[in-house]
Amino acid sequence: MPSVPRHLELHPPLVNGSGLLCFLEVFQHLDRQRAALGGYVTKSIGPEGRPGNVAPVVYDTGHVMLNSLALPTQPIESWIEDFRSLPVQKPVIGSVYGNRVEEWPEVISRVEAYVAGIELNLGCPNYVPGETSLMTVVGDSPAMMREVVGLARAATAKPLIAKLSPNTDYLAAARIALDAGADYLGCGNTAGPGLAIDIEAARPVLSGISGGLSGDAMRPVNVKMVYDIYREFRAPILAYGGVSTWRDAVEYLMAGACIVGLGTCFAYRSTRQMARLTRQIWEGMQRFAGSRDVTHLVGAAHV
Amino acid sequence: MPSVPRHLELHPPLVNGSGLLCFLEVFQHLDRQRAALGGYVTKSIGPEGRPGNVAPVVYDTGHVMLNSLALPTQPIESWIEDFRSLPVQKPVIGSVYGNRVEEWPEVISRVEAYVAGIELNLGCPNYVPGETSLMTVVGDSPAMMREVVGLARAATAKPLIAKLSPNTDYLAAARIALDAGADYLGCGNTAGPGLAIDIEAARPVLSGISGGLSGDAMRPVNVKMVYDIYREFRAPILAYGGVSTWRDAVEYLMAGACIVGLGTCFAYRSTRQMARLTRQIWEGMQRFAGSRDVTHLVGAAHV
Amino acid sequence: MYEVCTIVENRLENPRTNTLFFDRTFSARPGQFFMVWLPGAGERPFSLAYPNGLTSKVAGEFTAALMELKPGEKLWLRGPYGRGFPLKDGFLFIGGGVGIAGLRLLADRVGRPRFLLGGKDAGEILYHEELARLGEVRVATEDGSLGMRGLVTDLLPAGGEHVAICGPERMMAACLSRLTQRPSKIYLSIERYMKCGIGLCGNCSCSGRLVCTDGPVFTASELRRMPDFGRRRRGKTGAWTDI
Amino acid sequence: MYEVCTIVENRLENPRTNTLFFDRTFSARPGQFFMVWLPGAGERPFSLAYPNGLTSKVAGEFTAALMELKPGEKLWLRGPYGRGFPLKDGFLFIGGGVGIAGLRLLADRVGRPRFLLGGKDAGEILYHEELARLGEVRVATEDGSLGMRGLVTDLLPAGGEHVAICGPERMMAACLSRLTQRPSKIYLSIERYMKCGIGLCGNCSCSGRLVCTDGPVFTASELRRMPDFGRRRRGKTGAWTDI
Ligand SMILES: Cc1cc2nc3c(=O)[nH]c(=O)nc-3n(C[C@H](O)[C@H](O)[C@H](O)COP(=O)(O)OP(=O)(O)OC[C@H]3O[C@@H](n4cnc5c(N)ncnc54)[C@H](O)[C@@H]3O)c2cc1C
Ligand SMILES: Cc1cc2nc3c(=O)[nH]c(=O)nc-3n(C[C@H](O)[C@H](O)[C@H](O)COP(=O)(O)OP(=O)(O)OC[C@H]3O[C@@H](n4cnc5c(N)ncnc54)[C@H](O)[C@@H]3O)c2cc1C
Ligand SMILES: Cc1cc2nc3c(=O)[nH]c(=O)nc-3n(C[C@H](O)[C@H](O)[C@H](O)COP(=O)(O)O)c2cc1C
Ligand SMILES: Cc1cc2nc3c(=O)[nH]c(=O)nc-3n(C[C@H](O)[C@H](O)[C@H](O)COP(=O)(O)O)c2cc1C
Ligand code: FES
Ligand code: FES
Repeated sequence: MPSVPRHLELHPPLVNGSGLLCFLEVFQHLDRQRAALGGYVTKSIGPEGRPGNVAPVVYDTGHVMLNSLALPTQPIESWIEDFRSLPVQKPVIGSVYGNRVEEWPEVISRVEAYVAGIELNLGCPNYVPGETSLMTVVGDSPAMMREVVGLARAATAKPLIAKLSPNTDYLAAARIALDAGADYLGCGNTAGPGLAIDIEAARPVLSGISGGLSGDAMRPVNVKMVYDIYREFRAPILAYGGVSTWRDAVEYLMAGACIVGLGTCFAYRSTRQMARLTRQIWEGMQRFAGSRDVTHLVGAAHV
Repeated sequence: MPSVPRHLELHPPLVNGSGLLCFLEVFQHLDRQRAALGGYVTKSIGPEGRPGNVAPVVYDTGHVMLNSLALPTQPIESWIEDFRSLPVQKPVIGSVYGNRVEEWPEVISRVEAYVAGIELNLGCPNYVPGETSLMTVVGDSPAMMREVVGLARAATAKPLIAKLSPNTDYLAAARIALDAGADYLGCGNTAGPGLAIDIEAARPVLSGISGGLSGDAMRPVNVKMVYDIYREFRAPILAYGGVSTWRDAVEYLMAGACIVGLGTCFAYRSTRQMARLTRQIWEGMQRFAGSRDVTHLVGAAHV
Repeated sequence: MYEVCTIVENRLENPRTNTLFFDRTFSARPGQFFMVWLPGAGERPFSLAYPNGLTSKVAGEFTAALMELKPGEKLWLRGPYGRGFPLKDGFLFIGGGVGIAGLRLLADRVGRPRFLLGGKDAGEILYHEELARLGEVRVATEDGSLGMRGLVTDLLPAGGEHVAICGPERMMAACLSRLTQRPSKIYLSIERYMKCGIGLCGNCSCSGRLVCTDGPVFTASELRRMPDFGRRRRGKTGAWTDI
Repeated sequence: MYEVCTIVENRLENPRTNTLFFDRTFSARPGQFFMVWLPGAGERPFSLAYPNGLTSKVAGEFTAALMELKPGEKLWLRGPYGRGFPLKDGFLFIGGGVGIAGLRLLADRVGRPRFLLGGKDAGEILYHEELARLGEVRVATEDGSLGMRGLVTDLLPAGGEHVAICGPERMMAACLSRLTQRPSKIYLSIERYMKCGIGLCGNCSCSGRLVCTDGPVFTASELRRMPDFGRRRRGKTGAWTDI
C-alpha cells in the first residue's frame, strides 16, 4: 500500500450528502452553476443494479422529511461508464455499499480509480419490505463492521470515510471504524427511522413502510453524534443532517466536523437555487469565521 | 393480588404526556376549562426530591423541541400531600421512576392508592451531567427492565403502563415489559436525544448538554414504534409524540394506539388555549370516526 | 401532505386514455405537475389537464389502475411542483398524443392560441372540440383518420410568437429542427423518471438539470445545452436507456 | 432561537440593582417577559424595563452575574412570552422595589399615568425622574429617605381608572385589600419559578394557571380564584414554599 496522505482537500469544506443530486452529470451541472461545494458524493454504489423501493419513496410530513429510497443503484458498469464520460472538476467521493461482506471491497476496487475518496454507507435505515435491511445488519454488528472497514481499507489507499447511523451505538461503531482504518467518520445517515400514515388511505405512505428522517428537525440528533464522537476521538468528521443555513454549518463545525454535507435543504429548489444556497451558506460561514479558513471553528463548542 | 380489570377507562381516550402540565392543581384547572382529556398523567414521581437540571432546560430549535428537564420531582411527601388536598375528577395516572431497582416498587406503593394507574418511566433520555443517566440504564438493560416491571406489577393491582424509549430495541423491551406484567405499553418517551449549539455562545444550549426531542417533527419515530409494537403484540398502547392536530391523533390510533397523549403541542398556549386545543382534537377525531367511539380506528393502518 | 380528492367522473377519451375529474380544483401554473398517489398502486408524476382533472394514458400498472377508478374513489396529490409555462398570448401549441394533456391547462389561460395536434389516429387527438373553441386547430394523424395524414412535424413551420410543445421526446426533438421561432421563445415540457418530484433523488436528471425542479418546462435554448435531451434518460435504477 | 444582543451600558441603579442596555430593541407588549440566557450562568425570566434594556436586582447567582456584565458582552433572549397589560389610559401604577421594572415599559405607552412607588429606601425607588416626567409620582420608603415614611400600601386608596401592580407578592396582596377599583380593572404581574417559560414544564403553576402563558399579568378577579396567590409557590423541585 503506497503511503499517501489520506486527507480530503475540499475547498470549501462542503459536499452534498450521498443520495442527493446523485449523478455525475448533476455534479457537473452544479459546478457550472458555481455551487460552493468543494466536492461531491455519489449516490451509494452497490454491487449490482437495483431499483430500490417504488414510489412513494419520499414523504414530507410538513415537519420532517422521510425517505425510503432503499439504495437504488445503477449497475456498476454504468457507474464506471459515467465516471469515464462525465468528468467532474471537483473531487468526487464514491459512496459504496455491499450486500455481503466480500462485496464491499469488490465495489471499491471497481470504482476507486475514479474517485478522490471512498465513503462506506454503513448506516442506511431503509430497506425494501421483504428484504433484510442491508445496512442495519452491518451497522448493528460490530464484528461485521470491523471486517467491512478492514476490507475496505485494504482495497483503497485513498481517504476512507465510515458513514455511520445516528440510530445505533455510534461511539462503539466509530471506535471500530477508526481501529479498522477509517480516516473520517461520516456523521451520519438519516435518523429514526420513522413511519407516516395517511389517515384517508389508512396505511403507511412510504412503500418501504418506514423511512429515514432528514432535514432541519433531525439536526440535533446528528449534531450530538458529531459532538460525542469528536469529544471521544478528535477524529476528522464529515457531518450530515439538517443543514440549511450557514448557522447550521457553523454549528456542525463547532460540534467537531471539518466537512459539512448538504442534503434535504435542496428540496423544492432548482439547481440554480441549490447552487445559490451553497454560496450563501459558504459566504455566511466565512463571514462568521472572519476568514476563508474556517478550521479554527472546528470543535469550538467543546469547553 | 385481587383480580381487578386492568383497564384504563378514559373518556375521551386522551391524556397529557407526563412532564407536561405536571401538577394536580393544573389538572384541576384544565378540567375547569373543560379540557377534552379523559385522564391526566403526573410528572414522573421519584423516590426523593430533586431539581433536575437548571435552566436552560428546554430549547425550541424552530424545527423541533428539545428538553433536558432530567426528572425533577418534589419529595414524595409533597406529592402525597397534593394527592390528598388537590382532588382531580378525572382518573390520574401516576408516572414513577426509581434510581435503583428497589426504589420503583417503593414509590409505587407510596402513591398507588391515589391514582387510577401507574406509568413506569422507563425511557427518559435526559440526565444531569455528571450523574449516570437513570433511565437509560433501565431502558438498555433487559434484565433490569424485567426486574423493575416485575416488582412494579407486584406492587400494584392497578393498570400498569410501561413507557418505553423509541431510541432502543423497543420490540425486545416491549416483550419483556408485557411478559413481566405490564398492561399497556407507553410509546414512547422523547426521541433522539439531540444537542443544539448556540453558535454565538459556542456551546451547547441545554445545561443538560443533550435533550430528548419532542413535537411534530418526531411523530414519525413514535408512530413507527406504535406500528411495530402493535403488529408484533396487539397490546394496548398509549401513544405519545408530536400530536398537535386531530389528524395526528387518528394517525396514532390507526398505527395501533388506543389512548393518545398530548405534550409539546401545549407550548406557547395559555391553559384556556390548551383546553380548546384538546377539544378540537377530540372533536376532529370523532368527526373522522363518525362516532363518539373511535375504537374501530385502532390498528386500521395494518393491512 | 397529500391533498385528497374524490373522483366524480372517469371519462374515456379513447380505449387507452382517460380523464379523471375531481371534486375539487387544484391551483397550479400550467406546466407544473403533481405526484399522484394511489395507495397500493404507487405514485407517479402527472400534469393537470384541467384545474379539476388529469388525463392519463395507459403505459403500465399505475396508469392501468387510473383507468379503472370509479366515481367516489379517491386520489392523493402532492404538488404543484416544478416550473411551468409563461402565461403569454400568441402561443402555438404542438401536442403529440397524450402530450396535449400537458398543454391543456395553458390553452385556457392565454390569448390567441393555435393548435397543431398529432397522433396515431383520430382517437388520440384529445380535446379536439374544446380546443377548437379557443383557436384554430390543425391535426395530423398517422392513419389519416383525422386531419392530414402524417406527423405533426409535417404541419411545420407555422406561425405563433411563442411555442409550447409536449409529446414524445423524439417528436419534440424533430419539431425543434423545423421551427423558425427564436429558441428562447420555444417551451417544451419534458419527462424523466421521477422518484421524489422535489429535487432530492436526482433520478430525473437530464444532462444534470433536474427536470422536477428546473423543469419540466425548458426553453429550446436551454435544451440545446442538454445533450441528453432526445437521446437518453435514466431509468428506475439510474441506468441509462436510449430514447 | 435566541436573539443575541450586546450590552452597551450597565447602569447601576442602586448597590443591588442595575439596568442593562442593549444594542438593539425587542418588541414586546408591556408585561410580557423574556427568558434571558447567560451561557454558563443559566437562564431566568425577566421583563424588559425599556425596549432596549432590563433592570435586575441581585437575588442570587444569575442576577449577580448580570450585575458584572460589561459593555461589549452579550446576552441571549428568547421571547417575548406570556400575556401582558392592556394598553389603556388612566393607569394607577403601584410598584414595589424592583417590581417597578415590570411596569416601566407600560408607563411609556399609556396616557395619564400616576405612580405610587415603594421601597426600603430612596435607592430602591427606580426611574423616579423619568416617571415624574410622565405623571404624578408619590413615594413611600420604609426609612423615610424619600417621600412618605411607610409602605406603598399606606398611599392607598388612590385614583386611577385601571391599576397596574408589580412588586413583592405580599405587598401586592396587601394592595388588593385597599384598592377601591373594580377587580377586573386591577392588573398584577406575578412571579413563579419558571423553567421553560412556554407552558411545558408546569413549574410556574399558580393554582393551576400557568404564569408563563396565562400570565404573568392577571386581573384581581382572576387572582381571587387563585388561592395560591399570596400564599405559596412551587420551587425548583416542584415542592411548595410559603410566600
Ligand atoms: C412531469 C410529468 C408529467 C406527466 N404528465 C402526464 C400526463 O398528464 N398524462 C399521462 O398519461 N402521463 C403523464 N406523465 C407520464 C406518467 O408519469 C407515466 O405515464 C406513468 O408514470 C406511467 O406509469 P405506469 O405504472 O403506468 O407505467 P410503468 O410500467 O411504470 O412505466 C411505463 C413508462 O412510463 C414512464 N414512467 C413510469 N414511471 C415514471 C415516473 N415515476 N416518472 C416518469 N415517467 C415514468 C417510463 O417511460 C416508463 O418506461 C408525466 C410524466 C412527467 C414526468
Ligand atoms: C415574569 C417574570 C419577570 C421577572 N422580571 C424581573 C425583572 O425585570 N427584574 C428582576 O430583577 N427580576 C425579575 N424577575 C425575577 C428574576 O427572574 C429572579 O430574580 C431571578 O431568576 C433570580 O435568579 P438568581 O440566580 O439571581 O437567584 P436564585 O438564587 O436562583 O434565586 C433567588 C430567588 O429568585 C427567584 N427565582 C430564581 N429563579 C427563578 C426562575 N427561574 N423563575 C422565577 N423566579 C426565580 C426565586 O424567588 C428564588 O428564590 C422576574 C421573574 C418573572 C417570573
Ligand atoms: C432522498 C435521500 C436519499 C439518500 N440516499 C443516501 C444514500 O444512497 N447513501 C447514503 O449514505 N446516504 C443517503 N441519504 C442520507 C443523506 O446523505 C444524509 O446523510 C441525510 O439525508 C442527512 O442529511 P440532510 O438532513 O441534510 O438530508 C439519503 C438521504 C435522502 C433524503
Ligand atoms: C418538558 C418535557 C418534560 C417531560 N417530562 C417527562 C417526564 O417527567 N416523564 C416522562 O415519562 N416523560 C416526560 N416527557 C416526555 C413526554 O411525556 C412525551 O412522551 C414526549 O414529550 C413526546 O410527546 P410530545 O411530542 O407530544 O411532547 C417530557 C417531555 C417534555 C417536552
Ligand atoms: S424526481 Fe427526484 S430529483 Fe427530480
Ligand atoms: S415555566 Fe414552564 S410551564 Fe410555565
